[in-house]
Amino acid sequence: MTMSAADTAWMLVSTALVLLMTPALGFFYGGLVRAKNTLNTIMMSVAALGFVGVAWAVIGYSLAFDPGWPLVGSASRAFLRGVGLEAQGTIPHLLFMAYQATFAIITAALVSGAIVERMRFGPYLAFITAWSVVVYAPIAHWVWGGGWLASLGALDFAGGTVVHINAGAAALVAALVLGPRKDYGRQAILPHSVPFTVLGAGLLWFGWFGFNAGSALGASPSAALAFVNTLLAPAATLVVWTLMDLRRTGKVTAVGGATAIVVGLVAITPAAGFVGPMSGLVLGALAAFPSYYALLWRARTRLDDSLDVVAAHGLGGTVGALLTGVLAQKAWNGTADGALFGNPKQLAVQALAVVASIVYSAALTWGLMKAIGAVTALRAAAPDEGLGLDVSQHGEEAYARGEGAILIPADSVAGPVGAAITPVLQAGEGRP
Amino acid sequence: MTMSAADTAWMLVSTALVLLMTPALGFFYGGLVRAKNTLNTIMMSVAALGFVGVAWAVIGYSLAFDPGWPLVGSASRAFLRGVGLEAQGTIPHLLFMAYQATFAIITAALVSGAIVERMRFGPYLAFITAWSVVVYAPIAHWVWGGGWLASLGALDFAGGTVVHINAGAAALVAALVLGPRKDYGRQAILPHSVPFTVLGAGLLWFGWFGFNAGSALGASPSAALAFVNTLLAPAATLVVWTLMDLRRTGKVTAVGGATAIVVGLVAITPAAGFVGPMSGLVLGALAAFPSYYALLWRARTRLDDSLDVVAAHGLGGTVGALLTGVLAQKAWNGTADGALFGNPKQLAVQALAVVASIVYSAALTWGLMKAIGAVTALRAAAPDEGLGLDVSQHGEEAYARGEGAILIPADSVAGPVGAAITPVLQAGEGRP
Amino acid sequence: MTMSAADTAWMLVSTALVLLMTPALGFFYGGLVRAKNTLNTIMMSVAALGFVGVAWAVIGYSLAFDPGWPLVGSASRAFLRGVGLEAQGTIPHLLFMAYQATFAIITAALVSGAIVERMRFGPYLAFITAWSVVVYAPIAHWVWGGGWLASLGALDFAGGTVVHINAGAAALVAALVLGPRKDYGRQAILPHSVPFTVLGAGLLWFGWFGFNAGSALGASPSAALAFVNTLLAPAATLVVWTLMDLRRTGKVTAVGGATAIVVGLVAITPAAGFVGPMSGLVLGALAAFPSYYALLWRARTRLDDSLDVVAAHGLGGTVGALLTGVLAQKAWNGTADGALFGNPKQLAVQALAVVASIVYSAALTWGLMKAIGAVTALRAAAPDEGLGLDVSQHGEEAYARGEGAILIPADSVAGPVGAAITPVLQAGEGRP
Amino acid sequence: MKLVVAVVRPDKLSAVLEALFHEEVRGLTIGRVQGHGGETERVETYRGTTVKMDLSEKVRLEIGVSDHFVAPTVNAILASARTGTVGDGKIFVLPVEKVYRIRTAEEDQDAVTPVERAVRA
Amino acid sequence: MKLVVAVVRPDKLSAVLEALFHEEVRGLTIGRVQGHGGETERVETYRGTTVKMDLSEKVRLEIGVSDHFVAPTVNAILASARTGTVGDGKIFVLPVEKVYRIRTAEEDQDAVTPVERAVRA
Amino acid sequence: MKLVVAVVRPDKLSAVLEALFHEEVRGLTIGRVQGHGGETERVETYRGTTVKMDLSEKVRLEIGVSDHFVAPTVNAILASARTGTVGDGKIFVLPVEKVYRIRTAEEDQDAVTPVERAVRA
Ligand SMILES: Nc1ncnc2c1ncn2[C@@H]1O[C@H](COP(=O)(O)OP(=O)(O)O)[C@@H](O)[C@H]1O
Ligand SMILES: Nc1ncnc2c1ncn2[C@@H]1O[C@H](COP(=O)(O)OP(=O)(O)O)[C@@H](O)[C@H]1O
Ligand SMILES: Nc1ncnc2c1ncn2[C@@H]1O[C@H](COP(=O)(O)OP(=O)(O)O)[C@@H](O)[C@H]1O
Repeated sequence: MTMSAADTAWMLVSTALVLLMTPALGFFYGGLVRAKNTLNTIMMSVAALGFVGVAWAVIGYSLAFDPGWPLVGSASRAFLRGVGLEAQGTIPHLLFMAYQATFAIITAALVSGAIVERMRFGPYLAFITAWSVVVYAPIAHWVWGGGWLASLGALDFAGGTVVHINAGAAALVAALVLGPRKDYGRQAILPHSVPFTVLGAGLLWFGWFGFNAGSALGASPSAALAFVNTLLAPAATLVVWTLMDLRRTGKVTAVGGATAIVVGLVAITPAAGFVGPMSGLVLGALAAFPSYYALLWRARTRLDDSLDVVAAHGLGGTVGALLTGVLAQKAWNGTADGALFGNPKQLAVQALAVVASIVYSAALTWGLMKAIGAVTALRAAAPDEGLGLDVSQHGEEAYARGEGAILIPADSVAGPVGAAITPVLQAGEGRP
Repeated sequence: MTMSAADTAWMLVSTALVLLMTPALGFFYGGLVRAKNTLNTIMMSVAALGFVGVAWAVIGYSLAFDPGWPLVGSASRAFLRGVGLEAQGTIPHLLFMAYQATFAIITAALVSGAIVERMRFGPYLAFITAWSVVVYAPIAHWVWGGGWLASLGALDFAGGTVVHINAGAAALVAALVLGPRKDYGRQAILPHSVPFTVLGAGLLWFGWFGFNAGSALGASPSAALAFVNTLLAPAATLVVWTLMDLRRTGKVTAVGGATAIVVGLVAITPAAGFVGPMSGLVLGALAAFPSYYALLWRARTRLDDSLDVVAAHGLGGTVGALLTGVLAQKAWNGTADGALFGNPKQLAVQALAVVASIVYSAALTWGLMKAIGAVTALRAAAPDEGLGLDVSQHGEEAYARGEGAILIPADSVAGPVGAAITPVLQAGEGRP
Repeated sequence: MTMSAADTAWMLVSTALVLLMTPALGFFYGGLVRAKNTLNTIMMSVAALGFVGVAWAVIGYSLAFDPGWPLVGSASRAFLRGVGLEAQGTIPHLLFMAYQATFAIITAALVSGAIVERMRFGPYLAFITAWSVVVYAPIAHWVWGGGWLASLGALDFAGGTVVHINAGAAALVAALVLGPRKDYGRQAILPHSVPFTVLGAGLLWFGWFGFNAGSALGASPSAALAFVNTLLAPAATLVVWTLMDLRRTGKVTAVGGATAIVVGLVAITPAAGFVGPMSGLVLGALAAFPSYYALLWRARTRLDDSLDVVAAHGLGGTVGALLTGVLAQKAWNGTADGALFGNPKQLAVQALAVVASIVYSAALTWGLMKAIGAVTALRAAAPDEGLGLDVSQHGEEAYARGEGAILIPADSVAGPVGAAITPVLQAGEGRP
Repeated sequence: MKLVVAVVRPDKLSAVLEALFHEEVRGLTIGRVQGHGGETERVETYRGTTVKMDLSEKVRLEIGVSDHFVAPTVNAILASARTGTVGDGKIFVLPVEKVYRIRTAEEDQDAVTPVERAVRA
Repeated sequence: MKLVVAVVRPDKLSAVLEALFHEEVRGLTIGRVQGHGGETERVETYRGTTVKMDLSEKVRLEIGVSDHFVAPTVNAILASARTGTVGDGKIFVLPVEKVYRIRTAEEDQDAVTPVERAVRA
Repeated sequence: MKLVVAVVRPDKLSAVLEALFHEEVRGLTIGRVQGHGGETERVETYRGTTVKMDLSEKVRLEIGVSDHFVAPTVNAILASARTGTVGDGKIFVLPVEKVYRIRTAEEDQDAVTPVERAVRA
């Protein structure tokens, strides 16, 4: 294929949009924790931009998108060898690599929601970096890199299995390995800034247009279809969720609204370019139910998946992946029909993709966590957890007031440069 | 016309940008209310994304954009029947529908600024949903759907009448029907987070490029013109507003600056693709005056249009719509000249469009509010208003600290699933 | 060249993205100051959108981009005379003007970081407006407007010298002329909202894709290259910075992470379209070191460059500009090689461009500050500084709670309009 | 000298301040607090977590007054802070041994007498 | 009448409240404060600025009680707020001269007796 | 035992803390409050709404001390918190009947004697 400037334009934008989703996720998550853990939670997402970003260029991309074998790519494109400005599809190959990088980044960041308010930051960095290479990259290869699920015809438009189910399974295991927060179930742990959570949800929705419609890899009608579904499905989820809230408690929670948006977005992700808009609307509406009740149920258990990655992403992604196998319509996607349109086999393939992703992700996440935990403590010490991870892990407060803060005078500036410049600076001190 | 990938790329982006404006508006508004009403105010915008979004797909789009009659479209495109990936202009029809959906959503959300801090959330949801269908859709039809104002040659590039005047008129009526907040005029009601308001204004400006330049429906020179005016007009408004603040009180308020940006954006909206850039600059500068003084005047009345939707959007939109009739220039837009360029009739048409929109919007909004008020109370009870709508309507606090919050232990997990999973979870609790 | 719709689409988006960077900068900076100076700091950025935006249309653009002389353009395009919808390159000329406007705006806003918490707002407005005309526009002309540095072959893809080094030099001088804050070095001055700073950094990164990849002026492979470098370089900086934090104190600061992102973005700016992706990664990693230590060193001096514009932008830009002269690769950019690829002369040209920009910017900034200071006091009075500039300069609080706020009753509404409307309003007061 | 400590509703604060200023009480200090009394508790829900909020927002006033000023001060508060529904708050009168004005190091009586407008900075 | 003022750890507040309610203490007022005692100080770094944080978050309770209620109140706090590590806080018992209930203008003893559920709004 | 309650300017807090630590005062509790005294009021404007702000930010210190410590404590505050312009604040000395250290249930004198570094957690 030849390069298309229009497709390039759209993919430049899409990549930027998906990149924005990671700080947005930081705010979505950051608003849900207590003030004393705000920065730690936000930095869990932001750090992925650095560590997973670099790991992707170094090796992840090659493992995911080099043809390699059915189970994994090869190292032949490590350090972006041979990834240049030549066309990959209709866009520069490097741009395709960058677009995929943003997916690897946010998937790793998603997992953090299960382990907030208690994990040490160093081990966390090691975990997500390794995870993006040994868990994310292979699953991405299976579905999008020409791997075995692609050969079977599994449909995953923008990452229901690769991103959301994968992150949900990893979150479940990570939360179990780490154990619950010490206050969990004993004390009320409330979101310290719901506006940040809503801000995050708003920016996530915005970015998700790049995520889903960008997955068409061009400014095509298929992108438009994915886009419209990304508008309608979460709208429907939000409506249904709101009505369920009204019915159950008479009160429509904002945290619920923000959650509903994310659940709707997650659910439509695998289906976005494969189903018609009315199917998208229905899919969004249906996706509200399992996640709504899963959230309620989870809070009564000892499973401290703190920010409900399993209920929102794991379950939402599963519902979306399966409904893709039901509602897909060749008339819209030119590729495959779902069960409702005469092709029940598709649903079976979808189910297989779901199960395979869960098993692989859960197993390797368990191994990784245990491996890192064998080297160093995964959890912050109990008093550090009590004090809050912002102070204990980052040496900062999110909202410092400076009262009672006593400046530690640094040693006077040493060396000839300091000596030379200090008088100048002091001379400048006078009022103008 | 044939499909254009470049136009599709730009319209995908524009639609995403306009969608972002609605949460942005939530923050613009949310910062201006008291902390105890933050979530309610933000959710008034966010809910529109769900309810109006779904209503638009179900029926609103059909009423607005089906050819139908001069006063309204028909139901023939209800449930998006026949709205597919075929070209509408140079972009997929579905994408056009989605772009228009984001306009319907934000227009409904705009109205909420007049009724914050006192309206019950259930009736509010009913109101905006119905309003988007019976008020917004017909007016959109008049101007953009081939209705009677379009036939008369009324110029409204991106929604001066359809969006802003319409929202302003509805806001005025809604505020009058609902009555003022109980503290209004008695106690100082101050914005609890001006940074949120400025954040909202910044994101609104960003999104407004999609709103105005996207209204060219393609990546054309006309889009570029609209874009440039959307940059210059609010810049000029901001400068004039700042200087007026400096002259009047010696202090340049941030709330004023954020307001000025919005006023400039509103005023240039109908003119964006019709006037030259220097006219845009002048239009923005002129638009500052009426809104500036209207804000001052309004606060002394008993009209509790709480966040000044009338002064900012109603008046700003009117000024913009009329000045479009003055400053439009065929040399720039290829369509029509304004009064200043030898075509005074255009000004008359513009005035007619303004009046018609106001009358229709005001009348139907009044009817809708009264109808809903006949079924259920529109206002929160006085103690609920005192407590704040976040707690009373949403059962949440925006900034909870958790002190004195006592966990209500949920009944132990019932049923076989709970029983089976609980031991597993407890086993996982140990430190790694 | 002929107009390209695809390039137009990308440049519309890029311009919007760069515009968003200015409010984003307001939040990045605003989070770093004390609560009592939040609005002042944010408004220092926001005001640039108005004042510099208008100045650019009036005269700045003409001085920068009219061919004119080697040192400056001419006034022939003042008030955008002759700037229309004709193609400039492959996009409408007006759009090119708008894109460049957003650069002028943010560069002026960048300087404010050095003078926060103490400068009076009126003189500040005068300063940035004049500065954008007499400092920014000429330097932009040198490099991008066909001026003498362009003739020498200096490479500056998106503004390492024009934007960052320029802003850094001006910041240094402005901070010296103004003198340190009265509490500086005596009391701990802590960031009041680190989440705002991280939010700003996230939005800056997002917008920076427009800044760097937009500087290709089209949706070309060159844009893709610039984009990818804008992803990889800050990722590498973030990783290195994090590891340095871990090594030095064992704690990874969020303020540091946000700073690292900005430093990486600054450093890659001049190089973005000139170096290969692995060079970009290395450049980002290297850029961490000088800025990291400069920040530590600066805080021990009496130089109150409050938000470290010099260390982040001045130094980061210098490192980037010089490394562009080392790492540029004709194989990637089709233009010029750097020292590492056999062209050491490029490094010398780069160094000259750096020095020239610093000297010119520093000298004229000094002159401007002194000139304004001769007319009116630059600094807020000491008690006003103590009270906070939000209240003293803007008459507002960022986070007002309304306790103890006593409404000043405005004079009753005067004139016939007021008299006529008041009864109506009072009638509407009853509950529905 | 006495210290009058009052806990009142936040939305009554303006009225209380006005009443106090009317009684020539010129110095006082307030703080935001949360109170528990007979008020109905609120229930809030955050995803699956349901909590009972036992505390309501209140404002605490602290007013140092000379002995003969105690009665007017207390009465002003009683009159202006009352709504008649549960949760109006309490007043405590505490004995004080000594009062100092930091600016002048004046003691007791003098320390709480308002300053002349003339000497203000 | 006495005023019991206690400074406790924020994460012990729930336990303290529960213990107090158990002792039939029905009225109290709390505020967020910061304390300095024997706690280890924290070091924080913001770019080049390093600071020592000498104050830790605490909660201050203020409980007006009749004389015979002092002992149970103090004991309830002592028992529920203790962790045994430095920083647990202090209790001060202050004399009170007069107490008023704002809602009814009742004084002293009556002013701190809990209201009947029936009269609530 | 006495309770010294001082209201000071926020920007003097560091100086006050330093002065107190210098006097070997090792335990104290502070809170953010707002005060009204002779300070000039501020006017703020939010769109059409103009308000007068009657309250200024202050910090309230609460220091439980043995009787012989009262004078040094008060003097330290007087010396370190003074600027000489209106608004410097007040000090109140209140009688205390009983003090407890929660960690050990020690009473009175013992309760306010600083702990040995050795026993700290
Ligand atoms: N014994 C007490 N000690 C301290 N504060 C109290 C006490 N009783 C009540 N309060 C404060 O007064 C507020 C209202 O008290 P409550 O008993 O509910 O109302 P009322 O006085 O109208 O019966 C409480 O929220 C609390 O802040
Ligand atoms: N003399 C005092 N006056 C007022 N508050 C005090 C005093 N001493 C301690 N406190 C408060 O008690 C808290 C814990 O005190 P500290 O002496 O560290 O613990 P402990 O009582 O366990 O030895 C401090 O943070 C402070 O808030
Ligand atoms: N009678 C009082 N009771 C309680 N607090 C007071 C009293 N008088 C003053 N204050 C506190 O002291 C602060 C400064 O008081 P003010 O009288 O203005 O200053 P000065 O003591 O310098 O004359 C006030 O803001 C208030 O917080």
